[in-house]
Amino acid sequence: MTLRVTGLRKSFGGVHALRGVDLTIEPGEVHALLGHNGAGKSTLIKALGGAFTPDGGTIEVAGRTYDGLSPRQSIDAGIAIIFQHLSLVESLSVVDNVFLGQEHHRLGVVDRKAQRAAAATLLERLGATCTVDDRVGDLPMGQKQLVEIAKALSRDPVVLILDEPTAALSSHEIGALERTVRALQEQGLAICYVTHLLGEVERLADRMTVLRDGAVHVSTSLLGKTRRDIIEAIAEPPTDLPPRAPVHEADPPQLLVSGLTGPGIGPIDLAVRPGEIVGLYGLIGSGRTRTLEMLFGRRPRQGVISVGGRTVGRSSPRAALAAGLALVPGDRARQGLFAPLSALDNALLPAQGTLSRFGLRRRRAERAAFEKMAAGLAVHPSTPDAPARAFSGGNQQKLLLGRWVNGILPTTVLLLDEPTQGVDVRARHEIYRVVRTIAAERRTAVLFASTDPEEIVALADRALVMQEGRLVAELSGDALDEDALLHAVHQSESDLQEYLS
Amino acid sequence: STTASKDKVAKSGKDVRTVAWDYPFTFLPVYAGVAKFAQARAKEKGLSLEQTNDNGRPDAQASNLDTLIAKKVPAIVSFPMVFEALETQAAKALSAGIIWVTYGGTLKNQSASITFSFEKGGRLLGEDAAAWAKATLGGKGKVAFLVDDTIQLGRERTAGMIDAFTKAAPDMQVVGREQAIDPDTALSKTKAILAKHPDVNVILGITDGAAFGGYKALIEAGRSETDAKTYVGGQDGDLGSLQLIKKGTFYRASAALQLRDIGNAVIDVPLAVADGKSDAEASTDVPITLVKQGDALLDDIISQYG
Amino acid sequence: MSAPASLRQLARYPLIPVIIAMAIGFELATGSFVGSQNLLGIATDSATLAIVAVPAALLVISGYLDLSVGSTYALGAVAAGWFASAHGGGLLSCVVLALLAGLAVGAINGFLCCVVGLSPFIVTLGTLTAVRGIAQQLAPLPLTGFGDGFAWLGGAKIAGLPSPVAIALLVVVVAGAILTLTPVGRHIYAIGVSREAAYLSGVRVRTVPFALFLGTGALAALAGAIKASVLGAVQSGTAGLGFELAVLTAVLVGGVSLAGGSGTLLGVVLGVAFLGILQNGLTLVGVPTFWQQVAQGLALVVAAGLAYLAPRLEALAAVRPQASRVSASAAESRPASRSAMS
Amino acid sequence: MSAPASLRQLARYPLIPVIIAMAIGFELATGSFVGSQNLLGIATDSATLAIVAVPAALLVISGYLDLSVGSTYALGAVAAGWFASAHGGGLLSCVVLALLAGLAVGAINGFLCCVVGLSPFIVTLGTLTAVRGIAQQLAPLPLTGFGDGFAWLGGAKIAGLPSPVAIALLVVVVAGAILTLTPVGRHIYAIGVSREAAYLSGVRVRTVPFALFLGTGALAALAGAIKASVLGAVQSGTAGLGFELAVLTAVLVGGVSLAGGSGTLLGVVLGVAFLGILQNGLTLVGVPTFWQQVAQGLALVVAAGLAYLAPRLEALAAVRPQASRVSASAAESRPASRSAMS
Ligand SMILES: Nc1ncnc2c1ncn2[C@@H]1O[C@H](COP(=O)(O)OP(=O)(O)OP(=O)(O)O)[C@@H](O)[C@H]1O
Ligand SMILES: Nc1ncnc2c1ncn2[C@@H]1O[C@H](COP(=O)(O)OP(=O)(O)OP(=O)(O)O)[C@@H](O)[C@H]1O
Ligand SMILES: [Mg+2]
Ligand SMILES: [Mg+2]
Repeated sequence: MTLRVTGLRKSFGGVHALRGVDLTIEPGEVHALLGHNGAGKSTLIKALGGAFTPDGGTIEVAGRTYDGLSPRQSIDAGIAIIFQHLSLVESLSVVDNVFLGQEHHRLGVVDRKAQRAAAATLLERLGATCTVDDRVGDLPMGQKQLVEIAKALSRDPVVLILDEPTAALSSHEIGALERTVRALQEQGLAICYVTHLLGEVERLADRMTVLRDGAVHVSTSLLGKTRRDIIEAIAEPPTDLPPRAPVHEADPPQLLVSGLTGPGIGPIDLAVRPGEIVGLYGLIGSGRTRTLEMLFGRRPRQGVISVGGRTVGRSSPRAALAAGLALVPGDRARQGLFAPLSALDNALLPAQGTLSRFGLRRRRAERAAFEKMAAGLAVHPSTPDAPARAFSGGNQQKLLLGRWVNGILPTTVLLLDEPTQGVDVRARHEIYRVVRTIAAERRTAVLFASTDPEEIVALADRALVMQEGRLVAELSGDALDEDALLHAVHQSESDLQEYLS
Repeated sequence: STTASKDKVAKSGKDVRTVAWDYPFTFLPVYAGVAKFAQARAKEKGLSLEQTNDNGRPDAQASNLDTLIAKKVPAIVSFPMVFEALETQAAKALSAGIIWVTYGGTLKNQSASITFSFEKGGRLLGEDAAAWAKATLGGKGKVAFLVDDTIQLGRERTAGMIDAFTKAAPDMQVVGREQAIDPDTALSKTKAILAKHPDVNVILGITDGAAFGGYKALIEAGRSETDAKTYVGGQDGDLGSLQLIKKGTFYRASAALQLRDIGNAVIDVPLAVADGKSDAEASTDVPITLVKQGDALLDDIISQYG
Repeated sequence: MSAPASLRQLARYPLIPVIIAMAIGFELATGSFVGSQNLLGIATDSATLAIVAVPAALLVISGYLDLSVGSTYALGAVAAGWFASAHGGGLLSCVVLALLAGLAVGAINGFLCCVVGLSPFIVTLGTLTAVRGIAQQLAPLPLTGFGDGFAWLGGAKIAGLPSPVAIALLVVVVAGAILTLTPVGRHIYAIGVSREAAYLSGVRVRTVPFALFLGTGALAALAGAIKASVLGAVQSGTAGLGFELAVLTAVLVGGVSLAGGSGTLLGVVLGVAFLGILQNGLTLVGVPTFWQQVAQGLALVVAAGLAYLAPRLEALAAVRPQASRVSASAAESRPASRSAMS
Repeated sequence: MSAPASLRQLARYPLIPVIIAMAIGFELATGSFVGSQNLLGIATDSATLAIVAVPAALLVISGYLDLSVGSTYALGAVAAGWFASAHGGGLLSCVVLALLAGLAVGAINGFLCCVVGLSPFIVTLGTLTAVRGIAQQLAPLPLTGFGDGFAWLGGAKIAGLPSPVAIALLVVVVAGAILTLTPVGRHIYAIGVSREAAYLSGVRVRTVPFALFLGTGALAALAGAIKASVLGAVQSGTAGLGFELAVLTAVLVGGVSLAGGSGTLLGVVLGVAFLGILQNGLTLVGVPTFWQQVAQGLALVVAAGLAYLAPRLEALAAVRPQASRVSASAAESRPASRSAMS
C-alpha cells in the first residue's frame, strides 16, 4: 500500500506553504521528510491528517484518490500521524487519549477493560514508564510523546507519519522509538519521518525528500549520501561558528549558586563565569527545567543565588530580571511566545519600558532596536508587524532570544532551556553563533539545558550532568564528548570516573 | 399645570395621527392587557399606536423618550419609572409642541395625566383581608406578604397593602415579607414560608401573579381549594386570578385595574388635550376596585379579556 | 486506601461539607429546615434548574455556552401552556410541542455556533433577547386554565417522587451515563480541552456540541413546560427571567470551568442544591430582601473560593498516600500558571 | 497602496459599513434619523455605555471580565445622589464619593480575581448581586432634589458637547493612549494572550489587571453618577439594571475576544454606536415592542457574524496587494482551529 501525494498546494492568506508537492512513500520504507523551518513539512502532514483541505492536488491512499481528507477519512484510510504539536488532550487519562475518537465500545458503552489492556501492551512495547491511568497533562514531555505514538499505533495503521517525534526525547527514549520504527518497517508499514536531527536520518531513513519554501527540492535514496550532502540539500551550508570566548579562571563568577533546593531538586552548587557557556545535560525528567525555573524565580526555592556578586533577594521573575538573569523557557508555545502579537512586541516586550520616555513608547527607537536585533540574530522575515505565529519555529525561537539579547536590557546571565528545540540545522547553527557571540562580546554568562549531546558538545565550554535533581558530573575540555555524556547520565559517578580514566 | 408652551400644542384631535405609549414594564402581564385595549381604541379612532421597549431600565426609558421627542411624535403617554427623572423629558416634549400625558402619576410638566392610585389598590386589598381575618379568625392568625421593594409603583402598593392590613388587624402575626412579583418566585418563597409556618392564613400579593404563586404553594401543601380559613389576594386583575375568585376558591380578592378604561384613556386623553382641553379637564383618574366573588365587575372584567 | 480516597473525594467536592454546614445552620436557626416537606419543596423547586443545568453543563464542558435558556424556558412554557389552554391539548401533545420549540432554538444556536462557528456568547445572548420577544408576541397575556392532562406533568408522583424531581433524576442519570460510560462522554471533554486535538483524532467536533445545544434547548423548554404545569399558569414576560444566569451560576459553582474540558455532573447537582438551599434558607430565616441579595452575592464569592481551594485540597489529600508520584496538578504554587478565565 | 490599505481597514471593522447602512436605512424610513439633535441624543445616551465599555474592554483584553458594573453603576448613582440630595453636596464631593464607591468595588473584584486568583465570572456575578443589595439597602427610596452643582455633571456643555459625551471622549482618548502609546498597553495584550509568558517576561501580571478592575469600577460608578445627574433622580433598584450585559455586548460586538488578547478601542466605540443607533432607530421607526426585542436579538447574531467575517475579509483584502508577505491571520479554512469561547 502506497501513499502518493501529487501536486499538493496550500496557502494561508498570502503565504504559499505548499506549491505543488509530490511525494511517494512505499511500503516497508522509512522516508525522511526534511527541510528548513517553514519549508512546509508540517503543512503537508496536516493535509494528510485532515487538518485542512488543500487548495489543489490529490492524495492517493489505499487505492483511493482524494482532493482532501477529513480526519476520519484519514484515520479510516490507515494513516496514523504523530503531529508536531501534540494532539493530546491534557486533562484526559492516557488510555482515554490513546483511544480518543476510536473507542472500543460494546452496546455504546466504552469497554474500559479492553482499552486498558490494549493500551498497557502498547506502552510496554514503546518502553513508556507511565501508567494507563495517568493524566496526560501530568506527564513529562517524553512520556506524552510516547502516548502520542501509542495512539497512532493503536489504530493499526498502514502509513505512519511522525512529525519531529524525538524533539523532546532523550537518547534513551529515542533508542526505543527507533527500534519500534524499525519493527514496523519490517512489518511493511510505509513510514514518513520528519526531523531536524540528522543523526536520526542517517540511522533510520532509506530515502529522503527535501522541501524548500513549499516545493520539493530533491527526492532521492540515501544510499551513499553523507551528512554534508543532506545539509546541503536542506539549506545553504552554514558558515563556521565563531571561536569560543576565552574564559578567565580568575574572573569572579557571574552566576554563583549555592545550596539551591526545591521539590525533587538539589542541593545544587554551581558557578558560571563571565563569557562562559555551561551546558546542563540530563535525561528527560532529570530536573534541568526545574533548576532553571528555580534560578529564574518561577518556582519556589531555597538557597543563595548571586549575580555579579550581588545576592538575588526575592524569588520572582521580576526580581531575577532586575538582577540581570533572563530565561528563555523550554515550552515555547505556553511559556514564551505571544502568538497573535507582533514580532516586535514579542521581542521587545520587556524592553519597551526601558525604551520609553515619559511613560510613552518611542516607536522609532523600538523599530530601530528591532531591526538591530533581527539583523544580529538573522530573524526571517524581519517584518516587525507580522504576528509571531506566522514565523517558523526557528525564527520564533530567535524572537525569544531577542527578547533578552537586544542590547537594551542589562542581561548578564542568560538561562536557556532547550534553545534549539524543533529548529532546523541552519537556524540551530545561527543560534549557536548568537550565543557564542554574546558570550564573547558582552561577557554574558550562559547556562543552557539540552537533551541532545551533540548540542552540548557543540556549544558548551563545560557540561554539568544532572541525574534526579542533582549534579552528578562535570565534563570540560577534551573530556567533553558525546560518549562521555551518554555514559554520565546512565551511570553512577564511580563508573564515570572509571570510564574517563 | 399646563405651561406657556400650551399654544404650540396640536390644536385638534385631527392633528394627532400617532400616539406613542411608553410603558417600561413590558414583561408584566398588565402591559399586554392595557396594550390590547389601547390598540383597539387607536384603531377605532383611526390613529396609530407606537410603543417603546424599555425593558425595565430607566436609562433606556429616558433615551427612548429622547428619540420620540427628536422624532416629534404628536403625543407621548409615558409611565415614568422614576417620576422626577422624567421632568426634563416632559419639559422638552412640551416645548417641542408635543402633548405629554403622564401615566400612573403626575409631573410638574405635563399636558394631562392618567392616574390610578397604586397605594389605594394595596390599601383596598389590605383592608379587605384584615376585615376577613377579624371576621373569620377573630383577628388572630398568620399573614405573609409578597412584596416589591425595587420600583416606585411596587413600593407604593406594598406600603398600602401592609400598612392597611397591619393597622386593621394588629394581632395577626406577620410570618413573611418576601420579594416576589411573578408566580414562579412566589411559589418557591411561599413554600419556604410554609415549611416553617404551615398554618399561614393570609397571603397578600403585590401582583396577581405573585398571589397566584402563593395560592399554588398552599394547594401543593395540601390546602383544600375552598378552605374557609385561608385568604389569598392580589392586585392587577389578571384573568387567572379572577377566574379563581369566581370559582369560589380561597383566592378571594384582587384589586383590579380596569384595563379597558386605562387602554381607552391612553388614546382619549391625548386626543382631549389636542382638542384644547386643559390638564384638569383632560386628565382621567381610573378607579381601582377590589373585586370579589359575586361582584358584577368581576364578570365584566373577565369578559374584557374576551 | 479507602479513608484517604474518600478524603480526596471530599476535597474534590468542597460543596458537600458546605451544604451540610448550611443545612445544620439553617436547621438550628429555624427548626424547620430539615423536614421532609421542606426538603421535598427544595427538591421540586430546584428540579427545573437541574433539568437545564445538566445539559448546559455538558455544553460548557465541551467549550460552548448557552445563555438563551431563560427565553427558551419561556417559549416552552408558552408553547405547552397555549396548547393546553386554547386547544385543550393533552399531556403528550403539549410536551411534544414544547420540545419542538426548544429543539428549534437549540438548532439555531447550534447551527450558528457549531457549524458556522460564531461566538456562542453573542449568539445566545441574541437568541435570549429575540426568543423572549417571540414568546411575548405569541402570548402577551397570561395563560391559565390548563386541563388535567397537562397538570400531570408537574403534579404527578412518580415512584413516590414529585414528577419534576423524577424527571430531573432521569436527566441526571442519562447525562451521567453519557458522560462517564460512552465514547461521546470522552469526546465532550476532549472537545472542551482542545477542539483541534479532538478534531484531528476523528471526533465529531461539530455534531457533538450541536447535539448538546439541541438537548439544552429541548430540556430548557421542557423545564418551562413543567413549571407551567406546576403553576397552572404562564406569564411570557416573567417566565424564566434571569434563569440563564441561575443556570450558569449553578454550573460554575458546581465546579465546571468556563474554559471547557473540566467538571463533573455530581458537582453541578451540588451547585443546584447549594443555590436551592441558600434561597430556601434565607427565606426561612426571614432575611430582609436586600440582605438576601447581599448574602447570595457573597455565597457566589465563597463558591468561587471553594472552586479555587478544591484542587489544592485534593493535592494535599493526595500527598500522603503517594508522595513520590509525578503529579503536577493544578496545585502549582505560583500564580502565573492559572488561566484567568477558567 | 492607500486604497487597498483602507480596504483592509474597512474589512477589519465591518461594523463601519453596517453602521452606515443602518443610518441610511433609518434615515430613509423616518426622515429624522440624521439630524444634529437626534445624533447628539444618541451620543449622549450612549456616552455612559462608552465610559464603562472602554475600561471593561481593556479588562477583557487582559483576559478578565467584570459583570458587576451594573450594580457598581447603581452604587455610584446612589452615593452621588445621596450626597447631592441629603447633604447638598457639590459637584466635586459627589463625584469623588461615587469614584470612591466604585474603586472599593473594583478593589474587591481585583483582589479576589487577580491576587487570590478566583474565577472572574463567578466573583463579579457575586459582587453584581451583593452590591445591588447594598445600593438598595442604602437608598431604598428614590433620591431626588439634587442641587444645581451636581446637575452640571450631566447637563453642562463642554466645548460645545454635552458633558457626558465630553467625558466619554476623554475616557476613550486616555484609554486609547494607554493601550497604544504606553508599554502598559502592550502588557494588557500580553497578559491576555498568555499570562504565563507575560509573567516570565517580567510583566506585572497581577497589578495591571488589578488596576483595570479599579478603573472599571471607578468609571462604572462615575457613569452611574452622570446618569443620576442627567436624570435628576436615582432609583437604586433599577439604576443600571442589565447594564453589565449591555457593556459586555458592546465590548464583544466591538470585536474584542472573550478569550483575551485581542481587540481594539475603535471596535468597542463602534460597538457602542451600533447598539445606540439600533435602539434609537427601532424606536424612531416605531417597531412594536416585542418585535424590537426580536430585532435586537437578531442584530447581535449579525454582529457575531461580522466578527466572524472580519478576519476573513481582511485576509481576502490582504491577498492582492502583497501576495508574498507573511501574514498569518486567523483565516483558517477549517473550523477546528477556532476557539469556541472567543
Ligand atoms: N495556520 C497558518 N496560518 C498562516 N501561515 C501558516 C500557518 N501554518 C503554517 N503557516 C506557514 O506556512 C509555512 C510552512 O509552515 P510549516 O509549519 O509547514 O513548516 P515546517 O516545515 O513544518 O517547519 P518546522 O520545521 O519549523 O516545523 C510557514 O511559512 C508558516 O509560517
Ligand atoms: N520528582 C519530581 N518531583 C516533583 N515534580 C516532578 C518530579 N519530576 C517531574 N516533576 C514535574 O513534572 C514536570 C515536567 O517534568 P520535565 O521532565 O518536563 O522537567 P524536569 O523534571 O525539569 O526535567 P528536564 O527539564 O531535565 O527534562 C516538572 O515541571 C515537574 O513539575
Ligand atoms: Mg513543522
Ligand atoms: Mg526540560
